[in-house]
Amino acid sequence: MITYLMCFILFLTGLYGVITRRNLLKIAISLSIMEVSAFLFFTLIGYVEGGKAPIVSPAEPNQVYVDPLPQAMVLTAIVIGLATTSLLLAIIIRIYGKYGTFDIREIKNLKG
Amino acid sequence: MNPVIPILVIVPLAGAFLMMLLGRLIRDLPKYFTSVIMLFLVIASFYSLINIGPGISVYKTGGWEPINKIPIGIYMVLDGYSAIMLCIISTIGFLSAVYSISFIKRYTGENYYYALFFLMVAGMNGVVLSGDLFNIYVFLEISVIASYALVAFGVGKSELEASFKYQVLGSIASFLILFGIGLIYWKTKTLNIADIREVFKNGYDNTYYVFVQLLILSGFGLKAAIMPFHAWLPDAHSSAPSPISAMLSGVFIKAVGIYVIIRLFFNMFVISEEVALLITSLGALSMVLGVFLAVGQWDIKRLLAYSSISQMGYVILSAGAGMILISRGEKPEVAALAITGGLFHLINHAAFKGLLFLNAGAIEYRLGTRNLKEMGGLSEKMPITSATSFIASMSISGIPPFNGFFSKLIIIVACVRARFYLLAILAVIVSIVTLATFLKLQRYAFYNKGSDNESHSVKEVDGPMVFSMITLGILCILLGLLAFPSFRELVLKPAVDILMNADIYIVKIIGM
Amino acid sequence: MKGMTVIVKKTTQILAGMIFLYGTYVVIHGHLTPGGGFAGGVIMAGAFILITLAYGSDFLNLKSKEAGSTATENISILMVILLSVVGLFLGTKIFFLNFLPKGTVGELISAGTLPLYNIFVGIEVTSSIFIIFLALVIYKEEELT
Amino acid sequence: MEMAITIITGFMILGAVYAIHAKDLLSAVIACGIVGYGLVICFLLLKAPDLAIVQIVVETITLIIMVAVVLNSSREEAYAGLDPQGFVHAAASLIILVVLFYVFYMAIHSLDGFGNGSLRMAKAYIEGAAEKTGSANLVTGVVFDFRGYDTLGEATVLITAVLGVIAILRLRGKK
Repeated sequence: MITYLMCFILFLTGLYGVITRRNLLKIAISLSIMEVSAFLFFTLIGYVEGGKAPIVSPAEPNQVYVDPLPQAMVLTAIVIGLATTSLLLAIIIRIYGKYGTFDIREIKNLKG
Repeated sequence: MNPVIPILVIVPLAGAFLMMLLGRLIRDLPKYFTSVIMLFLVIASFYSLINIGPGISVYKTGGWEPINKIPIGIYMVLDGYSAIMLCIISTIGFLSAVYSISFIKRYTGENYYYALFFLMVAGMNGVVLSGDLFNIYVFLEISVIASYALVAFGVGKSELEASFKYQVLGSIASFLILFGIGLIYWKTKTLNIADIREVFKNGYDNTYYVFVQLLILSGFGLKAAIMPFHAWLPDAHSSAPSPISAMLSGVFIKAVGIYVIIRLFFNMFVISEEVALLITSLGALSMVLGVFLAVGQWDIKRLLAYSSISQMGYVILSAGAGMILISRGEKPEVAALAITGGLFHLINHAAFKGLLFLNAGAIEYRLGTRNLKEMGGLSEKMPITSATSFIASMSISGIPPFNGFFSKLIIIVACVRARFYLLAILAVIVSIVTLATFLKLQRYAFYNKGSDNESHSVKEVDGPMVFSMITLGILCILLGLLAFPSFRELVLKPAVDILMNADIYIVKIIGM
Repeated sequence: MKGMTVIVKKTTQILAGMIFLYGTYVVIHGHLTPGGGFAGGVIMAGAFILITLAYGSDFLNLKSKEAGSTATENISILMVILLSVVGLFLGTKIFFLNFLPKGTVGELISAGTLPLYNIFVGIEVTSSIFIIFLALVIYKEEELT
Repeated sequence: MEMAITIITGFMILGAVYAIHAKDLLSAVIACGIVGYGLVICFLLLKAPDLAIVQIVVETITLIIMVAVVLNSSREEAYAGLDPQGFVHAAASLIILVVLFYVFYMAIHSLDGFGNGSLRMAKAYIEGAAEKTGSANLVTGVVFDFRGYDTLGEATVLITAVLGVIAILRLRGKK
């Protein structure tokens, strides 16, 4: 039970970072922290006590294995996370090029 | 197992990749290639709408049959409700693809625009067709990432900042959805929507259940720009290129946001009354605040973006009213009427909001400005644009002969019969304020002689843009016919039946 | 971006080949040992990134690299779609069918279409991540295609 | 086992807090690396070797890109000190997060604890999966055969990101 709570605390730290930080790169870092906690949460759910890694070896059949489905989901989610992070960094590079600063207060070009 | 279902997703995907390859060889292949493929998609989706009727057709990818009644592979599900969404996606997609043939000449990097456009359509088709929770998340990510890049396509100062804000909020929403899926998998150990409802039926802890529903609602609610999460919509929709903001407002927030909310809350969750009350109040809140924010805007596209929020409030409100009635178990025919009104308004809003954004794009294409104060007297110089904009403005504010009137009428009648008088009064007030907003838009943009823009050459926009606008205008008028019982039976009734009693959905999928 | 010192270049010459070899091993044995298309593809991309970092952008003609890897990326993803669609057109009309013989578990040629999926997804992931690295890190100034 | 993962998650939280509050951006990026590589260790402890390989290399590449972004721009954060408005903002968001944590704590009370989960959909992926898909590695079997349609979406996400990055990094948007 404690590991799930710690994992959610990590998620909340990332959320806190996104809400309060002014710096664009800090927001990108906080988003990748939230991402890490989501992956950890999925893998914690899939763990089975005393289970082996999900590799079947023909030598010793029918062992107790860890649940492979959350691992497949996290594999997909990691690459989605890489895609969103690289797109976010591309936008940050261009915003730094145009505005000359990472601080969100000076970037308030848009109303509302 | 009809093969149309995977074709509807593969064709736009393969189109995007083929076009990236061939785009370098043949100079202007992408422009016409996109419109041809989107036309094929229109035909395929209308074919699937007609021949699906009240049935549900399940496509088991990979050919994995369920083992003792538990589905193991990913199921692609086509039913009345998703067929309607497919038709909206492909029609508005086709018209904005034709529109952008001449609009995107002003932008550099056309190949990337058309490839991202295809990927966005493929992602939306994937979300609408999938019956598996994690699969909805993956295809949602495809269309969302494509829309991040398309919002920032102009690479100007405000576009980049709008896209950054949109992406940060979108990423938070995706993580909330991931946590929701994690919690659901933790309890039910399965990902198939029908199977999850099977497990949820036999008992759940209430705090857990409400928390999961809140997570999923806020995740997809942010994609649908419901009021507390709407901050990104006005910037993103106003700084995107016009055909893209027509797609975003007309189709994207529906297919990725509202469709999934209605599908999950009717077919997956066992509806509880307090969550239904929350959804209805969120809908009413976004309906009222959206229109009051829209009245004060002077940028034409921000005005349209805010009015999108309030029109979506109508749809959420009617779906929420249906949910309350179902959760209380009283008056099922009034709940069915409310949901019919919601879906009908969804279809109408796609037509007239898409048309309004295309008109704003035509004005911006010719005048280069989006500020209502600098426009004026366009009705003589751009007759077609002003005519279609008049049709769209009248139908969005619910003037009788046009389609907006019928759908708002059904929603208000449903609210009155369900004795939610407050909601009915709010709906009428918002409709009046919407009429005021769009009269202001018409007066300043088209009929106000005051301004001095006679000097530079303002003439009607050329071929493809005019074709799209005229077709959408005709659609706005024809869609009004859906209100009559004969047409409503054919199109809306199957969708409402599936949403009303989720057991048909389960028996068809688990039973198969 | 200029390259690094000679020491780094020399070690890269040795290391990059081995990293790439390890990446291909992980891709090809994806259905036997941990790893697979994504893991191996990312490792192979790491090998290319190491070379570009060590030798700097003036040494390699990066514009053609970017165009070339976009082409390989698109071809390999089209092959993945082709593989999945072949199941569609085969007799049983099922999308993503594993139509090749499954063979005995644990041997190299065993899991039907899985090794082919692994290889094509591996190539596609390698070229995608290499393009993202090229676009983001090396030449932000020049005009892209 | 559970204690080991709790300790590592504790270190990851410390790294995350430092990453958010660090004044120098480069050290913030490195602190973000603590979180990523901590996850690799957790994956190994939770018997997920596939994910450990992918995560370690993806984390390295993300760090390379982030360091390149920081070095090409300003390293120190324009820190305007603890302005009162920021303090109120931080306190308000802290309260919201504590409420969220309490609701999460109440929600997961009724669910089965760490490690003794029963399997439903995944039961078919373990029993006889090796024969059905032919692959000894069950995760690859799930990723490419049972849920191959997801992986097609997955590869498309990566290509969308590539097209997006190239589209955003164009120098002139409009002609």
